[in-house]
Amino acid sequence: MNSECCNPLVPLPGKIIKIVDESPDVKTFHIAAAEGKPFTPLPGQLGMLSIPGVGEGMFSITSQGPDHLEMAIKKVGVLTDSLHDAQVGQPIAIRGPYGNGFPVEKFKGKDILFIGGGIGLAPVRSLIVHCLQNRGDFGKISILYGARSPEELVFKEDLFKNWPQAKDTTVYVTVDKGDEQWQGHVGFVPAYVEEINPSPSMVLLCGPPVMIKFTLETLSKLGFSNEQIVTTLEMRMKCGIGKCGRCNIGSKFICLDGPVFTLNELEGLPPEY
Amino acid sequence: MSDPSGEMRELAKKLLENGEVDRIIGWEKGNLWYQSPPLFITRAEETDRLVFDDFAINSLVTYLLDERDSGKKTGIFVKGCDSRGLVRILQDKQIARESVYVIGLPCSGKKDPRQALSSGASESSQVPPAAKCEECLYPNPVIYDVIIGEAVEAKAKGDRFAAVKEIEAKTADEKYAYWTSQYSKCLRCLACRNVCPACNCRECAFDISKPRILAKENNLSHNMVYHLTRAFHAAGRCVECGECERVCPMGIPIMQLNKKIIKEINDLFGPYEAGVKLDETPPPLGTYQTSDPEEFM
Amino acid sequence: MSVKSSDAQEAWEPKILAFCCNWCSYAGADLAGLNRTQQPPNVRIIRVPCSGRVDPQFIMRAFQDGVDGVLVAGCHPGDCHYSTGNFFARRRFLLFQRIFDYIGIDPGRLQNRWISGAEGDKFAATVSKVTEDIRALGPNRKLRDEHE
Amino acid sequence: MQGIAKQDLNKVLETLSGGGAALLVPMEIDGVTRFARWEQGAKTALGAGNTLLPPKEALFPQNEKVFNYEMSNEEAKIVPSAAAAEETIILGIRPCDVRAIQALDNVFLTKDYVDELYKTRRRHTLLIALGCTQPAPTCFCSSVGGDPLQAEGADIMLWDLGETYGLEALSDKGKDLLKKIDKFMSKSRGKKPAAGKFSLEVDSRGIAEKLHNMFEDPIWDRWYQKCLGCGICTFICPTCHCFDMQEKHTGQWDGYRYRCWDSCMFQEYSLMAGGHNPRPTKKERLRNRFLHKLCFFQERYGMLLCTGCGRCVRECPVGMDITKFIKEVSEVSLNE
Repeated sequence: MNSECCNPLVPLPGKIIKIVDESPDVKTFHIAAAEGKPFTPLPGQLGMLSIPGVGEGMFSITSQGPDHLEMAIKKVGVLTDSLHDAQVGQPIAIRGPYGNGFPVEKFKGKDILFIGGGIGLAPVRSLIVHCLQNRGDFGKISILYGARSPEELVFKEDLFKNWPQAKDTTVYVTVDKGDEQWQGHVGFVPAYVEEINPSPSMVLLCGPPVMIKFTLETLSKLGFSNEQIVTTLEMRMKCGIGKCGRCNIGSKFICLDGPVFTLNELEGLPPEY
Repeated sequence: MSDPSGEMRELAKKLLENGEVDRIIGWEKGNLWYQSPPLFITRAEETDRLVFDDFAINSLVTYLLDERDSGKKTGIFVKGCDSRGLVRILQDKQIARESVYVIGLPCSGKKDPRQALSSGASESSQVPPAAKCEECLYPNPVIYDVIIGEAVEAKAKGDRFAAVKEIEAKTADEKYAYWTSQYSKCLRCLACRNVCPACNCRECAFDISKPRILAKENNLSHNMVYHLTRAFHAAGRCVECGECERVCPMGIPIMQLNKKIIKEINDLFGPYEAGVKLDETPPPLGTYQTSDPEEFM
Repeated sequence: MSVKSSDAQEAWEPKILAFCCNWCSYAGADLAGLNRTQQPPNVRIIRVPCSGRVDPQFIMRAFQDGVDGVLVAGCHPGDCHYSTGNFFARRRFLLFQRIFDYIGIDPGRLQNRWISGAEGDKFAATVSKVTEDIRALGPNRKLRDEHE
Repeated sequence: MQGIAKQDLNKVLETLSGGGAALLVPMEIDGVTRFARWEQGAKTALGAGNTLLPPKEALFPQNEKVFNYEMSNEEAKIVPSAAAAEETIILGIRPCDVRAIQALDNVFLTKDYVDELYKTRRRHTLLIALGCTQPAPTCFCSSVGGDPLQAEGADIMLWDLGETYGLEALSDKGKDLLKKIDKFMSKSRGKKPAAGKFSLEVDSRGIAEKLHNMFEDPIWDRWYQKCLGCGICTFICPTCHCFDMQEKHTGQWDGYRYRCWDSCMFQEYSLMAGGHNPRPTKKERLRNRFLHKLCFFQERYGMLLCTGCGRCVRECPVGMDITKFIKEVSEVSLNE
């Protein structure tokens, strides 16, 4: 929480201390406040990043270091355009953490299947990183990630170097459309899930709404129960603290009661996301 | 004026039954006696809800924009002023002429529900005619496939631009004080834009966030730029249906700016009546004459 | 571009924004510069492809952000590089001046002039005249976005 | 019950606004009835039923600066805006608007985060409610659990007894305030007037539970088409609390972030940067507004978000009538 000032809508000043190009339209920004890490988020929690004078947006915190936060951001709008034009050292403002984060207890001791689509891998990665840092607490890990094309794959270093070497961790990467250099799997995520026919006890899923819809169908076909599936959603957000009224699905505010829901909870809400 | 609702229901029923239209837009009685809100029907048996009483004042033509890509054919009832709005939308090529079956209704003037409430009347005869109907120039529809009822005498009396001239006669500071006191009331609810047949863009400039041409902040400066910009976009295209001023919850005299623009365009570029003839001549600001007045040499 | 109101204490200098069409009036401005003709420094020029490109939105935004006068300069009717841009502009600004007058803003604050690429002197003369006109009208407070 | 003579009203208002308190009373300004600061000689509109613009403005203004910023190459300097802490008395507020403020209190003051700007204003605001003896044709507070003559949550309750105003303190702050105008008060034999008859009445019991299962019901297809998608209903509603956050430049490097009212009926309300909009057409938006008023808010805060003030019924240009909607919902038979 922002300590010295009491209005939750007022952010902390900070800076971009590092920028990593993940793909032509995704960059990972390392954010630090004046006195180090702005706050310590749980896996799956969000932060409101803004460039004063340009705009403010809610982004997942994909990972963190001792004195910085990392946010992977796709170039889609007014604020993200400015962020992608920004240099290292760009002053920003940040507030958070927001959202309920992943139910880590539910994943403890279980075999886990992480499914990510496009930029949806960013929030999922925050739990993958947590699991690999506390490897003993978790069972077998399989990571299935899909992007539209090979150049749009994000966190390539993790996907092809770090994660495959981790203990009991298998990584499946697919693209909707390959190119000459691409030797890996080609196909949509839902089809690839069916192909590898996984049998873990917990699934964490995040991606564009259409991918979530079809993957959920595949998972139920493969016999997964609602309790085993957890997803994190995206809605337009302005306040981040459950007041401005716009990120609701039914009576739940995604910024406060979400963005993470088990499939059970999600099915109790109106299908409007 | 005899009540045409019987013929309206019969015609609507026939159109729906023989599948000539997919839906009908008209008016129905509302929950309160002074309300006749818009009605959308797709089934023949619902046509007996159609009415055309004193409070059927809403213009229905802007609803055609909501389904402009649906390929549906709509049967729509239009009064004189509404029909000019329809010509506006057709001339701007927002919908195809064959996607509409137009049923014209000559109109001898309607009454505004809010006036009915504020005047404390208990029945329609005690309610004064709506302001926009007092200045009506085109009571008979200018475009229709069929007409129900006989033509009606236009009852606009007096000088159409009387109120405009009153404002013109003020000093600059008086004019600015008048308009700023009006525009500072604006809530930015956008009702005047959403009801205007001339505001038929697919994506309105005010809704675009990149570039954000108008701040969402409600202050006098932005409110004035909103109203001036909207009036300018409608310049030469406004059909004087008066709906913007009627729906404004704050009573801002929006038409007094639109009428001023019409007066100036008639004076500068020759008389022009928007939305009266469905032809190819572009509205005044969409064309030019080499002989236009010259003040910039 | 925005101007601070703090400099109102010193002797007030009119701030004028000029939209100059690339093919004629901007060339005229260049020529005025080349000929070293003297003109007041109060005008800031924005180059536009054609006077027809100037949107009323730009002009209102200028007045919102503290400009005291706007000049829109374009090619003489018939000379337009796009053949008809200035004809549309002529109608637009004839109407716009009358709307400003109707709202209570002195139409003198919005001036238009046709200046060809060869009329460097006319450009300088126009700038001087507009500057004097606006100086006579004084600082503009109307339509101003008072955000303090 | 105590009373104040009506002809002493001006003196009472004079005393209340003494000591620098901002006394807001219903007034008609440029044809619009709203709550505005009372000054000596100002004409009040106490007898005119509820105002067009609700007193919500006083606690949740249409624009409000959140913080000023000053950017430089090195840092973003952020200066939070201090909330207005001016003593405010809202006199003549109707019971439906007092209930609406309780709804706003739920939103801004509870559930993990407190909105400081709202809280500061709310703490310095006293509510002197005026009971309604004759409900307007569009009023329906009794249909949504409201009482036209009793404003639970107000500091002082007033009733128009003809020649005098009967009054009663409902809170400690109310009692203290009454001491200030003690010299105008007299023992009054009058008793609380009987409530007038409502011309608009519907049965809204169980509406939230029923609507919870009607998300896919065809009722929505019958209701949304006539909506214009404008913001009248939300901007004059006393309980609507949605806001947008926007940036404003005051210079090349400095400016402020402000929040301003926003309407869920606007097209860009939930439009996301990538182009996805969970509520793309008027149908989803109207459904979301009615459900928020009559179902979601009840599920989240335990009270309806409609207090029956009737403003939207009165001002909607296309006669969108929430009471007719409540009636139609009660007639729908859910065949589970």
